Amino acid sequence: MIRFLRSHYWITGLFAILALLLVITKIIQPEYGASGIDSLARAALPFAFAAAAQTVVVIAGGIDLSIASMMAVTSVTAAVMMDGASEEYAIFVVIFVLCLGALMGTINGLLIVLTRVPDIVVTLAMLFVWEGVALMILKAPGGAAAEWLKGLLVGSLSIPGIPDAVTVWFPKSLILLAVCLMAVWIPFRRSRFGLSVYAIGSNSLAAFRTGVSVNRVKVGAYAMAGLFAAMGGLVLTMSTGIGAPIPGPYLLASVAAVVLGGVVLGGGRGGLLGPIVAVFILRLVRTDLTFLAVDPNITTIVEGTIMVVVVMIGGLLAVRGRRS
Amino acid sequence: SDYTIGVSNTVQGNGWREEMVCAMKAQAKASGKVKSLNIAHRNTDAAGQLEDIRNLIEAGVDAIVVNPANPEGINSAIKEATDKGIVVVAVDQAVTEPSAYVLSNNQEEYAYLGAKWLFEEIGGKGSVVYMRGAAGAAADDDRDKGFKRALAEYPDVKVAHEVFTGWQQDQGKQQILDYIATGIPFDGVWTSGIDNVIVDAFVESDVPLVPIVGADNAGFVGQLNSVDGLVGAAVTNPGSVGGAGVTLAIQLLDGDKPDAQTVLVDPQLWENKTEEGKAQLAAAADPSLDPEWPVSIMIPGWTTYSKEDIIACKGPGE
Amino acid sequence: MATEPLLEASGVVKSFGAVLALRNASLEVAPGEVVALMGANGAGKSTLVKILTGAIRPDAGQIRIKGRDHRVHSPAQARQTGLVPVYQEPSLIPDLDVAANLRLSNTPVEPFLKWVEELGIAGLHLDEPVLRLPLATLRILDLARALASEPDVLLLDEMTAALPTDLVERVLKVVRQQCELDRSVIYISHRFSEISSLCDRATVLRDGETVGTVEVGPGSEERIVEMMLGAPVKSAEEIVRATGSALPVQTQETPRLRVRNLSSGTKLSDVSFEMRAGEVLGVVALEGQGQDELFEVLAGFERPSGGHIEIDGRDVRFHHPADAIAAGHVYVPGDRADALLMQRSVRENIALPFYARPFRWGNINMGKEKSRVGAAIERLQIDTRAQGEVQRLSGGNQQKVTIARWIAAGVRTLLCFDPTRGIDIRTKREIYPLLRELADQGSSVLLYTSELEEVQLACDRAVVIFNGRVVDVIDAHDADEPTLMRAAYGLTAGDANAKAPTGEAAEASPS
Amino acid sequence: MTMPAQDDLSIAKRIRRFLRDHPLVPLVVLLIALVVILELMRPGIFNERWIGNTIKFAIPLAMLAACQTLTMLTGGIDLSVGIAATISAFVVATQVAILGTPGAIAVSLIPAILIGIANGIGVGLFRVHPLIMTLGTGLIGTGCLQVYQRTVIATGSSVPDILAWLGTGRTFGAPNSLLVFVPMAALIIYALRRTGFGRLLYALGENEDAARLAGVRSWQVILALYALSGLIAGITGLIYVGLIKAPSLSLAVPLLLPSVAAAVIGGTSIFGGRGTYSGTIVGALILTVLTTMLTVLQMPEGSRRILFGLIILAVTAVYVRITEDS
Ligand SMILES: Nc1ncnc2c1ncn2[C@@H]1O[C@H](COP(=O)(O)OP(=O)(O)OP(=O)(O)O)[C@@H](O)[C@H]1O
Ligand SMILES: Nc1ncnc2c1ncn2[C@@H]1O[C@H](COP(=O)(O)OP(=O)(O)OP(=O)(O)O)[C@@H](O)[C@H]1O
Ligand SMILES: [Mg+2]
Ligand SMILES: [Mg+2]
Repeated sequence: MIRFLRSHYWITGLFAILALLLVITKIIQPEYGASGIDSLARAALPFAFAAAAQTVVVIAGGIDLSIASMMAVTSVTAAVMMDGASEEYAIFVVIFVLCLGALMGTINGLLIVLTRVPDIVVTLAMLFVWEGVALMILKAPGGAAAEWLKGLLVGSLSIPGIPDAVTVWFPKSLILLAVCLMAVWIPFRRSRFGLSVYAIGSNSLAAFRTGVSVNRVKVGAYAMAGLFAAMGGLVLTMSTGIGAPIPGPYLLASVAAVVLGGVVLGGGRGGLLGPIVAVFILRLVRTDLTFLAVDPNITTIVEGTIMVVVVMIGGLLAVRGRRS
Repeated sequence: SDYTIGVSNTVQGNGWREEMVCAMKAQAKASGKVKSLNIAHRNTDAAGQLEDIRNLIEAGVDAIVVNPANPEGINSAIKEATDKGIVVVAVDQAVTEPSAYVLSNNQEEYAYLGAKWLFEEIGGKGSVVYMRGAAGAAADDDRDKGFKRALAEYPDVKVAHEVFTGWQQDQGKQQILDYIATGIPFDGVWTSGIDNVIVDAFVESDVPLVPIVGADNAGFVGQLNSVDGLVGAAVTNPGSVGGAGVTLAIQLLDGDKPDAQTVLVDPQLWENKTEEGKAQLAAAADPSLDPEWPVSIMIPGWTTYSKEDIIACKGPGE
Repeated sequence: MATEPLLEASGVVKSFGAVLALRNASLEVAPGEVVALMGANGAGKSTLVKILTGAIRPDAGQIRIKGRDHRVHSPAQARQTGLVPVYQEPSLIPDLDVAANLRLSNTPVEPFLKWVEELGIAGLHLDEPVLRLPLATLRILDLARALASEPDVLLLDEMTAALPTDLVERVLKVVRQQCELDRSVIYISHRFSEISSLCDRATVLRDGETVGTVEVGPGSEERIVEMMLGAPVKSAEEIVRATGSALPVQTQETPRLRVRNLSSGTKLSDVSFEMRAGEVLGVVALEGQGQDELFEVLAGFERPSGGHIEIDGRDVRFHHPADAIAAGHVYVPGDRADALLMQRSVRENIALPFYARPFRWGNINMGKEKSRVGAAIERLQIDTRAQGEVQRLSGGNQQKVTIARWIAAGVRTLLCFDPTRGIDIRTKREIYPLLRELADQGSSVLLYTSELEEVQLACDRAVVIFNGRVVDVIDAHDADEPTLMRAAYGLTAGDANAKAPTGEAAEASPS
Repeated sequence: MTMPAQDDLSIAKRIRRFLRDHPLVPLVVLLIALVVILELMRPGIFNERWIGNTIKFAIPLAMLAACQTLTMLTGGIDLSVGIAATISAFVVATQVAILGTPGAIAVSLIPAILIGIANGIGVGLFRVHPLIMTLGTGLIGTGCLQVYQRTVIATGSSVPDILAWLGTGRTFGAPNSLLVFVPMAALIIYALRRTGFGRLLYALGENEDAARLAGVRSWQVILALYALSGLIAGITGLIYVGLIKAPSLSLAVPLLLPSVAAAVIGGTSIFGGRGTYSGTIVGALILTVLTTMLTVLQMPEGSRRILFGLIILAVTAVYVRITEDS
C-alpha cells in the first residue's frame, strides 16, 4: 500500500484535491448533493473523452491539436445522420461515427508517419482540415439526436437490489463514462499494443530495436485518440441534442488535463486515471466559482492560476523526489 | 423582494458581449430588486453552457438570463431549470424550448434591413462584398437568411465576394485590403458588424469609398458622422438587450407575464443620407464609448439605468 | 572452408547523407566461432551490426544466412532468423519495468532470469523501472535478454566497454559457453586482452571497408592494429613517459584539492584524499562503488550530504556546476553525449563555456573565439574535416572535443570520468600524454578509468574506492593490475583474508 | 568517416545538398511560387499596394513568430504572446488620453514583460512545461485584461497617431512599420548568430545537460528569454493596434496559432536546437500570402479551411524532405 502510494503519489494527490474540493463545495452550497454530482459528471463527459484522446497520443510521444475539430466532425455527422431517422437507426449511427473517429485518427497518424513532419505541425494543419470538414457537413448548428441516446445521460440507473438512495449517487453519465473508457483502456493496457505505445513514447529507437513496429503503433495510437474523440463528439450531440460545427474549448482543456493528470509531455509515462480526475477537478473549480458568484473575469484568472500552481508544485515535488 | 439572477454567456472579449453584461449589471442594480447577479461568462460551446446553466440551477438562482450559444443546444438545461420553477429568459438569440421567454434581436431582420438599403443605394444592380461573421455560428446563419432574402428581391445585384471575418477586426481588415488590391470593382460592402476597420481600409488605401452597411458600433457611427464621402447605414443591434432581459426576468418573478413568450427587438436603420438619419446618427454618436460598443446603450421601455450606470458596469453589491 | 558459414555478408554499402559509413564491408561467421569485428572509432562496426540485424537498411550489399539470401527488414525479423544483437547503446525501454520489457520483446522470463544470475547480477526485481538501473546492469540485462532467445548468431557491440572487470569476466565466460553449443558470436571491443582470450578470428574494418581477416593468436595484435590504422602506431611505452620519473613528491605544499569525509546519499560515505597540483590521480573502483557520486559532487552536480571539499586550502561549496567551474573544477563525463551539442559545430561546442555567465551574453568577438578554439583543436589534433556538426565526428574525436573545450577555457583541475571508454587505441594513446602534459603544466587531473592497465600508463597515484570509501592509495610504481584488482575488491595488500567477498561487490551495483 | 569526392555527385544530389545547406532558398522559392499562383488566379493583384499590404500584415505575424522562434530554440513555446500583445494594445489605447503617448507606450509594455517574467520563472525555476506555463499565464492575462477593461469603459480609447502612422502609413511606398521591424529583425538575427545569448539558446534546446556541464545556469537564460519574448509581444501589440486601429479585447489572439505555424514553416524545430529567424520571416510571408490566396479564392468556407490546412502540411512536408539528411 505504501509502495503504491509512493509510486502513485500524483494520482493520490489529485484524488485528495478532488475530495477536498467536494468538501468545500458542500460547505459553500449545503444543498449540493446527488443532482450536483449528476451535473458535474455530465459537464465532465466531453472533457474527459478529449483528455483520454490526448492522453493516448501524449503517452505515445506525440500531441494531437486536432482533437476538438475531430469532435466537431463526429458531432455534426451524428446529428445530421440522426436527423429525421428512426431510433433504431441511431445504433448504426453510433457505430459509424466511432469508426469515422478512428479513421480520422488513422489519417492523422498516417500523415505524421508518411510526411515525417512533427506531430504538432501535422495535427495543427489537420485542426483546420477537420474544422473545414465539419463546416462542409453542417453550415450552422442543427441536426438531431435519438431520444434513447439523450436519455443515456439523464438521471441514474435503478439497479435491482441496490436502493435508489445509493444509485442516485452514481448517475448514468458517470457510468457511461467509466464503461466507455474502461472498455477501451483495460484491453489496451493489457495488450502488447498498449505496451508498445508506452515503449515508443519512452524511447522510439529502443522500441524499434526491440522489434516494435514504431510507425504502426504510432498510427494505432492516433487512431485510438480519434476513437475517443468520436466518443466525445457523440457525447456533445447527446447532451445538446444537435451538432455544432465550431469546435468547442476542448483542445487546450485536454492538454491541461493531461499535464495536470501527471502524463509527461514527451511520452512514455502516465495513465488515464490522472487526466480524468484532473478533468473533474477543473470542472468542480468552475462550479464552486459559480456558486460563489465570483466575478467571471476573476474566474478566468483563478483557473489559470490553479493550472500553473498545481504543475509548479508537481515540479517542485519531482525535483525533491529526485534529490532524495 | 430580493432576487438572485444567474447569467450565462459564451463569448468573452468582444465589445458587444461586454456591453451586454454591463447592461445586465446596471439594470439589476437600477431595479433595486436584485440581491446578486451570478455571471458565468467565458468562451465555450453549447455543452459548456449546459454546464453553466446547471451550475446556476445548483446555485439556487431565481431566474437565468442566457445568451444562447445556439437555439437548440441548451434546451435540456432550460427545461430542467423551468421545471424547478426558475424563470429563463433568452436574450439576443432565440431558443426553441417553449418554456423559456425570448427577448431577442431579430438577426434575420437585421441583415435584411441593411442589405435592402445597400441594394437600393447602389441602384438595384451591381456587385457587393458580403462580409459575414463566424462560419458555423447560429447568428451568422440567421443573418445569412435575411441577406439572401434581400438578395432575392434584387436579381441584378451580385455577390462579388463572400468571406467570413470570424467577427475579428484584424481579419476583416486584411480581407478587405486584399480584395481592394485585386482591383476588381465592386459597388458596396455589407458587414456583419466588423465595420469601422473596413472604412479605415478604404481611407488608408486611397480608393473611392463605396456605400457600407454596418452595425451601430460607436466607432462606425462616428465614422458615418465624420468621414468625408462615406455613404453608409448603421443597423441597430443593441447589446443593451441584456439589460432588457433582466427587466423581463424581474417582471416574470414579480408575476407579470408578458403577452407573448417571444419578444423580438426589431432593428432600426440609420443612414447618413437623409436628414432624419443624420439627426439620429448625430444624437447616437458617443466618442467616449469603446468603438466596439453599440451606441444604443439603452432600450426605452426596457431599461431604466443611466449612461453612467452602464459605463460603471457595476452590479448589485459591487 | 569445411563448414558452410552461418552468416555471410559481402559488399555492404551504407551512407548517411554525406557520410559514407560503409563502402564495402564483408564478414563471415561459421557455426561455433567467435569472430572479432575490429576497427578504429567510426570505422563502421556498429553500422554493420545494425544492418545485419535490420535496424537500418543498407544501400547495397548481400547478406546470406545459412546459405540463403536474406533481406532483413526489422530487428524483429532478424530475431526470428536467429540473429540477435546487443547494441552499443542500451535498448531497454526506460519507462517500462523489466518484466514489461521482456513481454515487449517476447522474451521468456525463466531463461532470462537464469542468465541474469549467471552473469552476476543478483537480486534483480522484475518490477523495477529500467530508468533506475545503472548502466552496467542495463548492459547485462540486454545481454541476458539476447541469450534467452537462444540466438544462432549473437552480435555484441562493445558489450564490455562500460562494465567493471568482474562482470567482464562473466561475460567472456558466457560467450565461450555459446560456442560450445555450436552457436556463433560476433564480438566488438577495443580491448585486445578480450579479443585474444576469446576470439578465433578478427575481421578488420577501416574507413567502412573490410581490409582483412586475421587468425587470432600470439603476435596477431600488432597486425590487427596495423590493419585498423593503416600505418604502424607507436607502442604505449614509447609515448608514455616511464612511470619511474614520477613527479617529485611535495608533501609540504597545500594540496590543490583536499577531500575530507565526503559523503553523498547511500553510495558515498566518508571519502578522504588529497590531490596535488601537477598530479594525475587515478580513481579505481568496481562498478557502482560510489565513483559516479564522487565525481558528481566534485563537479557541483550534486550537493554532498556531509564532509568538506577544500581547494588550495579553502573550504568550498558547490551549488551548481558553474560554481565548480568558477573554482577551476571542470568535468568531462563518461558519456560524451552528455557533454556535446551533437548538431552544433566543433567550434560552438568548444566555445560553449565562454558564454555561460550573463555578462558574457553579448557580442562574440569572432576573431578571438576562432583563435582560442583553433589553438585547442591544434593541441588535441582533432580531426575537423567534418566540423559542421559534432555528430559527424567519430567517437574519439568527439571525446577530444569534450576535453578541448576546457583547455580553451583554461583549466586548473580536470575531472575525467572514464575518458577512454569505447575509444580506439590510437586515440587512447593520444589522450594519456595529453593528460600528463596538462599535469606537467601545473593542472591536476582526477582520472577514473575502468581499464586498470591505464593507471600505470597515465597516473602518478591511484585511490581505490570500495563500497563508498577509500580503501587504499597506491603509487603508480606498484599499481600493476593484480594489485589494483585486489584492492578494488576490498582486499588490501597486507590483509589477504579481508571480509568483503566478491558477491557483495556485485550485489552493490543495482539497488 | 569518408567524404565522397565532389565529382561523384550527380546534379540532383548536389542540388539537394545545396538546399540542405541553404534552407532559406526552398522557402523563398515556395513563397515566389505562391505569389505566381496568386497572380495567375487574379491577374493584376501583384501590385505595389498589395505588396505593401502583405508586408504590413506579415510584420506583426513575423514579430509574434519571433517569440515562438526564440522560445522554440530552447524546446519551449510561448502561448501567452497573443494575449500579451493584446494587453499592450488595449492599455496603450486606453491610457494615451491620460498619460500621453510616450507614457502610455511605456506603461503598456509593462504587463507584457511581466507576463514574460512570470513565464520565465515558471519554466526556468519551477521547471513547468512551457506549454502549460504560457497557457496558464495567458488565461491569467485574459482575466486581468477583462478586469482592467471594466475600469476604463468611461475613458474611451484612441490609437496614438504615431502608432497609426507606423501601422498604416507609407513612406516612398514602403510601409512605415518596416522602420521598427527591420532593426528588430536585424537585431534578432544578429543575436542568434553572434552573441553568447544566441549560442546559449541553441545549446539549451539541444542538450540542457551539456549546457549545465559547461557552467550555464539555464534558469537565467530562460528567464531572460521569456521576458524578451513578452517584450517583443508587447511591441507587436503596439504595431498591430496601429495597423488595425481598433483596440479590441481579442485583437492579437487570432495571431497565436499562425505565429507558431510561421516559425515551424520557417524551419524552426519544435523540439529545440534548430531554426533561424530569417526562415521564420519567410514563413510569416508565406502564411500571409496563403491567407490572401484563400480570401480571394471563391469557395465555401469549409473547403477553404481544408485547403489551408493541407497547404501548410504540404509545405512543411516538402521542406522536411528537402532539408533532412539522406
Ligand atoms: N526509431 C527509429 N529509429 C531509427 N529508424 C527507425 C525508427 N523507426 C523506424 N525506423 C526506420 O523506418 C523504417 C520503417 O520502420 P517500421 O518497421 O516501424 O515500419 P513498418 O512499416 O512497420 O515496417 P515493417 O512492417 O516492414 O516491419 C525502418 O526500416 C527503420 O529504418
Ligand atoms: N545516423 C547517422 N548519421 C550520420 N552519420 C552516422 C550515423 N551513424 C553513424 N554515422 C557515421 O558513420 C560512421 C561509422 O559509424 P559507426 O557507429 O558504425 O562506427 P563504429 O565503428 O561503431 O565506431 P565506435 O568504435 O566509435 O563505436 C561514423 O563516421 C559515424 O559518424
Ligand atoms: Mg516493422
Ligand atoms: Mg560503434
